[in-house]
Amino acid sequence: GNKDILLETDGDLSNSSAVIQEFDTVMNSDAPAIAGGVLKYALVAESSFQGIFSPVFSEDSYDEELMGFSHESIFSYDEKFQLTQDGMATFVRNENLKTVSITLRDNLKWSDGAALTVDDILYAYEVIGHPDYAGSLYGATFANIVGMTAYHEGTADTIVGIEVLDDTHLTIAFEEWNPSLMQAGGAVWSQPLPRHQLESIAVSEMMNALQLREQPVGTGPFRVKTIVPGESVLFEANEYYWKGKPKLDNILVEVVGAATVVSEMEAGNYDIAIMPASSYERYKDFDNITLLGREELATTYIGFKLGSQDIESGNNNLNLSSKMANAALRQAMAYALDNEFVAAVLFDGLQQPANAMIPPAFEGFSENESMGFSYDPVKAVELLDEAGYLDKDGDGFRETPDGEPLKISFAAVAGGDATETVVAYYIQQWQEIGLDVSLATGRLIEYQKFHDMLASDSPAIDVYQATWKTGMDPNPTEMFGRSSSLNYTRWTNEKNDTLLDQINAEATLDENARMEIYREWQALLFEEVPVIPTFWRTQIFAVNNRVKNFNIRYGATRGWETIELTSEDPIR
Amino acid sequence: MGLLEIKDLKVHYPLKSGFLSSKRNLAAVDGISLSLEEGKNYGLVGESGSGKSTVGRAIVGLERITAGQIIYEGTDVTAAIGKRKSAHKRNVQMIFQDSGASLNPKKQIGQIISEPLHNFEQFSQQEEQKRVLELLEMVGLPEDALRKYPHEFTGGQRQRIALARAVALRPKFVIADEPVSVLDLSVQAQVLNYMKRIQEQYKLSYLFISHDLGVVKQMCDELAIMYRGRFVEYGDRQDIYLNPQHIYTKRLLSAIPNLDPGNRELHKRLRREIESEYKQSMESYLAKDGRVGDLIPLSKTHRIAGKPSKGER
Amino acid sequence: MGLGRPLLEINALHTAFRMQENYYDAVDDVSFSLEKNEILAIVGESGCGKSTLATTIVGLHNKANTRISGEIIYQNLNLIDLNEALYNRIRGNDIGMVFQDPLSALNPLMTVSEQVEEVLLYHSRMTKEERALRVSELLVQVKVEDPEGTATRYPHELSGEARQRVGIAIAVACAPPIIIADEPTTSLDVTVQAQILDLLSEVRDDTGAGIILITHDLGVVAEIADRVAVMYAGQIVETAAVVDLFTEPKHPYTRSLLRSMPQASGALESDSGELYVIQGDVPSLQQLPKQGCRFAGRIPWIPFSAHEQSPKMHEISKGHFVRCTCHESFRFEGESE
Amino acid sequence: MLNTEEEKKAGRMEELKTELASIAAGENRLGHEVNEETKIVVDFRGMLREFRKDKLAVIAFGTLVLLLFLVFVGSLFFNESQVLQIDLLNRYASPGKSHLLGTDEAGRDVLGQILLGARTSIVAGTAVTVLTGFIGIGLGLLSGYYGGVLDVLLMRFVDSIMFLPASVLVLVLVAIVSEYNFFTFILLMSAFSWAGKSKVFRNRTRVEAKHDYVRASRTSGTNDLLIMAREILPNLSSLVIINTTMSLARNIGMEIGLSFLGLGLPYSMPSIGNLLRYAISPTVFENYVWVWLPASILIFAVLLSIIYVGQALRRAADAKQMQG
Amino acid sequence: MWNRILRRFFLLIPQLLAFSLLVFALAQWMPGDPLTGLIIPGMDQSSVDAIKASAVLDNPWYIRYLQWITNMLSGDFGLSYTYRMPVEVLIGARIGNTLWLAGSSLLLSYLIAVPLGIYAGRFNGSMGDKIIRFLNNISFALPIFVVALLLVWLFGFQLELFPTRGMPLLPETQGVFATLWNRLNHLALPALTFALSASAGNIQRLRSGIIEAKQEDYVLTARSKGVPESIVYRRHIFRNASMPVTSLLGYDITGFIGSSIFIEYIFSYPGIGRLFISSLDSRDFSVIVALLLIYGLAALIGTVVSDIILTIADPRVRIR
Ligand SMILES: Nc1ncnc2c1ncn2[C@@H]1O[C@H](COP(=O)(O)OP(=O)(O)OP(=O)(O)O)[C@@H](O)[C@H]1O
Ligand SMILES: Nc1ncnc2c1ncn2[C@@H]1O[C@H](COP(=O)(O)OP(=O)(O)OP(=O)(O)O)[C@@H](O)[C@H]1O
Ligand SMILES: [Mg+2]
Ligand SMILES: [Mg+2]
Ligand code: NI
Repeated sequence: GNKDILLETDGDLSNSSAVIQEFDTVMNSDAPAIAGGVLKYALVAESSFQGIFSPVFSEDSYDEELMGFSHESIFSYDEKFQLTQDGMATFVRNENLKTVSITLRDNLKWSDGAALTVDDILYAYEVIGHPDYAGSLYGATFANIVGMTAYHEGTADTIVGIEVLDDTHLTIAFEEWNPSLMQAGGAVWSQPLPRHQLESIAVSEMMNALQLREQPVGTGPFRVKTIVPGESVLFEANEYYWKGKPKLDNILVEVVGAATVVSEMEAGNYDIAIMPASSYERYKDFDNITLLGREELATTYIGFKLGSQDIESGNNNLNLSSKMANAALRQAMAYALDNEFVAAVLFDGLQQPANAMIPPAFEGFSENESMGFSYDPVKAVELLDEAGYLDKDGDGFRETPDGEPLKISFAAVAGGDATETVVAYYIQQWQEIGLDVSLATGRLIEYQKFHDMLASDSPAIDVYQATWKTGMDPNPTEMFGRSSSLNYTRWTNEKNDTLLDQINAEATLDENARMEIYREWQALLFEEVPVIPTFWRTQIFAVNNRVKNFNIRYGATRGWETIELTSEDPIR
Repeated sequence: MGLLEIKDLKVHYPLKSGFLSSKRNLAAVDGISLSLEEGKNYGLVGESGSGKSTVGRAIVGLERITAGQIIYEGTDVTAAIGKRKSAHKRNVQMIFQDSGASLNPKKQIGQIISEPLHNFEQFSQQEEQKRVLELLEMVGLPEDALRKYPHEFTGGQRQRIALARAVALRPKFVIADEPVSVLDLSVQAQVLNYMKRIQEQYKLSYLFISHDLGVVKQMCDELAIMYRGRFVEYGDRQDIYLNPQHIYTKRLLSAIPNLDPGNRELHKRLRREIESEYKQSMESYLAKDGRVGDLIPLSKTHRIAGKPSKGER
Repeated sequence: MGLGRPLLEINALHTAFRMQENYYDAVDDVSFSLEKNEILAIVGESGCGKSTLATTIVGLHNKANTRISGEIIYQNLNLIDLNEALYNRIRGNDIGMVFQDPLSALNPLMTVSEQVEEVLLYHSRMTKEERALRVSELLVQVKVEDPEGTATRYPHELSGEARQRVGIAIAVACAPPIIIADEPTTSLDVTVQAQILDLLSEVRDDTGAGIILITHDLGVVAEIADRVAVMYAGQIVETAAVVDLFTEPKHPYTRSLLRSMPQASGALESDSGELYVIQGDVPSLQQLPKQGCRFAGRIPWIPFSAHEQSPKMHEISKGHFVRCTCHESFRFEGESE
Repeated sequence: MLNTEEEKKAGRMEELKTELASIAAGENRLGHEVNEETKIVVDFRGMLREFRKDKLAVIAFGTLVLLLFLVFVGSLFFNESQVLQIDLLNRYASPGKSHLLGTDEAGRDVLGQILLGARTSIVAGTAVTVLTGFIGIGLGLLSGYYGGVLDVLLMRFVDSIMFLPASVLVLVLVAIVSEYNFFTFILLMSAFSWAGKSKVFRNRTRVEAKHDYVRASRTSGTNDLLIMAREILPNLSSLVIINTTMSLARNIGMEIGLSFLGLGLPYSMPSIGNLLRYAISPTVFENYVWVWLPASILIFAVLLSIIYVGQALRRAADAKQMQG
Repeated sequence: MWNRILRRFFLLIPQLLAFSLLVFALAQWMPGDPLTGLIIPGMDQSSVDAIKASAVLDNPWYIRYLQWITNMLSGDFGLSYTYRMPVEVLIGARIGNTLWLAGSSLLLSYLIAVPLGIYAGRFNGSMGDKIIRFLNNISFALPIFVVALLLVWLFGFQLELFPTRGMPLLPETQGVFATLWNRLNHLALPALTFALSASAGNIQRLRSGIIEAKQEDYVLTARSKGVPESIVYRRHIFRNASMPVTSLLGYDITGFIGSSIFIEYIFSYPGIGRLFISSLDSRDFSVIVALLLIYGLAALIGTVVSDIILTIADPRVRIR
């Protein structure tokens, strides 16, 4: 199998020479399977999931986890996240014409039995590009399609660049040819939208439509049967699934708090869960479960609010007089954090200190030893002293160079793995270098609220901790683009613009050139510090031993439909 | 002109009424007039619920007066009756039925007796102490009672304490609302004796409220018989006990047990007769709405409500 | 029932309550008998043990903190020895009881008819209809106004008089040979009292029951009783036929009581002087002298030697018993020989 | 969280009692007045004497005093920032020399958190009890004594507060109040529970005010406020004591409950509720007992002894019942 | 009686009005405006304007109140901000669970309280009574969440008798019996938690009610009638003693509301209590407002039920 190499310390800090441990990504069993059965999946979360079952509208990572059962991309991809030809659809790229032609297999069906045609792919583009579209997907990638801008601005009724040939053939023309087109989850949208179900709903209403929440129609091996919004979902096998009816009868997903999931897995109450790294010590030796692991395609970081979004133009404006505007201050805050220590002590090495924004699963994108902040409080203090942040009034905290009191509000999402502890520790470390940092709103903030506060540039937040989920395409334009609404730091920079343009340019189709630009871009981040990358995480899956054929490998072509159980009840 | 004049006194209580039904009033006292002179004792007799206590309480200002006047020494005090300190207040005091309830269980006897002194007199500590001891002695209680609590006394003693409190300000008038009805015979006699003695000493008057005709006879010069908030008959002792005119009065008197078991049957027959007469003719003594009529004088002292009895003289 | 045997015979009855680990006699050496068709009045001041005596006869005391000894002979049975189940057959059926406060003695949540019927339920084999019939009969018998209406009402809807009549209806429902009425008229007006007393004597006349009437009102005694027992501090101090007692009271306590009573009937003295007062207070249960005459302390001018060491009942004339010998030398203070 | 409910129930019970009593009295043609209702008189000193005889009560009281002493003196040895100091190397350290009661998930000293948290809870609970006590008893006295329109209006108001789902409203208010600190917190916790109390005291006052000693005071010319304070209140003293001890127990519990839900006092303060929340994790519950068990025991012991003291006081009051 | 019941219902109207006004006021005070949930961050300005125009914010408060209350009455509670879906759907999916929990909790609490209360009252002073009182005090002193945690630990993880969390959705294929069993199984611990901590008050009330009733004169009357002791207890003592408990039954509903929040939180029970807490966390005000209304209504119904039960059960109140 495909083995990921991970670091694990043995808990002894002085001996930080890492012990190398390998996690399996595939779980198998020779025991005979029972027919059907119900698999119980614990969705480990502190808050509830939002429950929008549509890749076009969903913004919630828990929803994404849930859609893994019910929605499948029409393309398959390989370990390097490059699209391949053995999914529901095949494609042909024409570099000269800058087109991609998509061919669907015959007789594909939605989970409600309706025929799945290329028209549904077109429909996805039409909705995303629609002026009333309320989701967050529309951006440079979509604007890159010929005719999309006109359609988006309402001057055209159709997207001229997308041409439906017949029920199974469609061609998309692009303005620019760029590397994301080859990337899974990249520039070629791979999730059709069921026109037959949603057509009657105005695009502006769609995000709130009950159809997407209660009877979502998808292409995946399972479909939603019953749902308690935010709490649990019961999936049933989708008999129209293109690879044939899945082996399991049902999958029951329930939200389980990180605090209890370990005991629940031990007691055999659930079959599968993504475990909190911070209690690895507790569950690593349970013998009724098998642990699988893979690197998560995400980077945890600390972001600084540096400006605001102009609502009219949608452009991000850097505010040079903002509290965090001084790069020295940001650097000092970065050097004050001992993430290596946190990773080792709190996460048993299952999270590694990040020295760049691109996660290591994308090999070659962030291998630069010289980058990254390591714990250096002396340097942090020096930086602050030099920049004029001094404690003049003797209250133990530094003031701004102008002598104003400097109170920094730090915000974080509630419910992550040991977040409370990490956040409290960060604050403590910042206080140690004389910065008056406190928790914005006094407590950790619930997911939705947190994102709304960031999106609306709430003045209550100066610094925040968040996670950047790259998805399968490491392209950072969305996170750092000048006109991206998801650029929560509101950091803009000429050089950054240039580099992002290069990333999105045709020239970078060459892999080595691409890597080079990514490295350069990351070096810029290191200098400017709009964000401090903190951790790369490992996802640990605990799987009850009655589960057969479970596979978490990126690019694996076999999914939930092949999973079987070997006994009626989970093994305790 | 009496010391205390009560004119057409009415006390009505609002009744809790049912949903959507109109508000009704309960006429606990429904127009009575009394003229009380100094040095005389008055009795107020009637069955339970006839409004006797309400009259007493209205006079000392414990009830809201619906209509009528209370005139003290020639001045109308009706409006001022709720006021805390007035000559009327000071000179008209009250003793209550149940000494257990009328003495604050949380206060020492000394405090209880000195309370009115405190409010009305500007006594010094010693003067007050002296007066309290005087009062205690008057009701036959030892000095060490001062520091004790009410529950340390028997019912009779407590009632004497209440008496001491009532007369502490040397009032001209004391309203005694069934002061002995919860007491045993022997104790009752004792309290009544003290009341008499104090009356002689202080020259005060009692308005004696009771349903025990024996006690009233013992204590009072003039008495009123009450029925449904009105007077049915008014007269001196002679008039009421020896020459009752109203059938209600007669019935009341005949119902009193006779201490002569030898004549039991006779007494019983008499009572039966009056009872049947009462059943027949009580109606005719009342106005159409069941209200007792106004008092009509029979003699200088004797008055009876509504229709004079058949043997009108 | 043996000929000449009284209906109910009580011998040397003691009822003691437990208070702080000690037992105190609230009823102390009480003996008397009750004949058929007789009203026996028991008089005495508050706290002298009248109610305790009544409830002892009916067997209502909690065994856990009372101690009862002596004999209560009814139909050759000593009731004290009966177990609960047997006692339940006697209660209500053979002994009816009327209580002092008719409001609290009736269950506020049950209608009058339910409460009257309940007696019949446990002491007769009547059918439902028969019982209903009997209930209305009883209500007519005790002369409540509007018997039918009353039957369906709840106690709080009735007047005090009607309540007490219902109480009597309950007591006489099974036509028991013995009725015990504990101060049945104390909480009522005199006019009502007279009628209730009439009702009781009618019941006696109709059923021939023996009635024990407990009261503290000598007037009531004079009105209705055939025989009287005077109680003081847990003991009977004098028993006599009613006329004897009022004409020739013997025991100093009886005499004092009679003397201290203000009288409504009878002549009007021109100036009704002071009433007679018994000195001192009734001793409380815990302060009772263990030995000697219990009334001695209240007539201190009588020499100690006039009392008996342990006072016994003495028959001084037929049916007239007096406790202790002090009555022989008793004079009121200031009274000439 | 149930404190307002219990107060409500108490209030409703009292109301019911008076209602039934007034029904009985209204129709009651007994020779005596309304003050027939048996009057329970409790002599406070007698009560204390009785209390002292009650072994369990004395033990409970002793325990309570000891615990309070421990909490208040013990907490002097800690300060907030020191207690909240994170020490990742000592996560879930078991009890030992450096941390007497071990540490929590972030290596914070448990003992310090318990002591400081208990102090906060007790102070907050007491403040709420005192506040609601003053309001509830005060309004109850006024309303019950004066009766009439004032009474009707006040009681309607109290009724309309009692109908509210108080526990939920408190949570909502806690969530939306912008200025959230110790004082607003206490105000919010007090916002509803005074109502039931005032009902209890209003009804008791009404019963009390019907007694003749109050009338006697009035005829003696004593002014109304004095009558309320010096005549009636002393007669309610045992009720005050009992009611207050029980409220105190409930209020302390409620403070902990709110912080358990994460809606208590601002995060930066050590709190028992926070410690107890760790125990939701079965892992912590079973393996890191020191995090939650001492806190539970302490608070349990405090509440239990308050309850026992309250009950013993009630018993003492009952034992000293005397017919006035 | 009908008079009184009718009057009680009439009284409900101003109460409901007052309560809804209070909630409205709170809703106004809550941060955000009625548009929260409709406007999605990142939405472009024109659509924001359009939405804003559709909801008139400049009306005087009473017009807005009327609008608001008609919406609420017609079951339109607005959109949840967290879930971006109609609040009534969110609540609808959960309220059944809470009703089940309420029903079984209250039932269980009476099943515990009544026998124990009767026993302790009847045999007061006995060993059993002492034990019951001791346990009672413990349950008074233990906050409900500690009770819950102890039960989870004991029954869930030590004895492994009951599931400790949630209320899973079951595929229909498993049959009615399995569905019911699943439900009861998952209700066991939460309901027991409530019952254990709520029965304490009722046990105490019942006990003292019985002790009080035992001393009443009418009990003596009943005994003097020759009524067997067990029936004296049943017909006379217990009926009178249960009056306070019955009349407070409605307040147990309000009590349940408070407790259910803790219980659902700890047991991850997908009811409206958990929704309430998570909505408070995320400041999802449209949900909070809707739940407040529901809770308020339940509390009001509770008091009405109490009063009606009392009216039916107690003739003294019924007939005035
Ligand atoms: N505060 C009150 N509110 C309403 N009704 C009252 C009130 N006080 C007295 N009443 C009613 O007024 C009537 C007269 O009452 P009052 O107490 O004056 O009678 P009474 O003659 O003193 O009777 P008793 O002999 O029982 O003392 C009664 O029907 C009584 O029920
Ligand atoms: N259950 C009891 N426990 C302890 N002492 C009691 C009990 N019942 C009565 N006593 C006491 O026994 C004595 C006699 O009481 P009892 O009630 O028999 O007197 P009584 O003559 O009926 O008085 P009253 O005229 O007041 O009814 C009293 O001192 C009383 O305090
Ligand atoms: Mg009166
Ligand atoms: Mg008696
Ligand atoms: Ni003698």
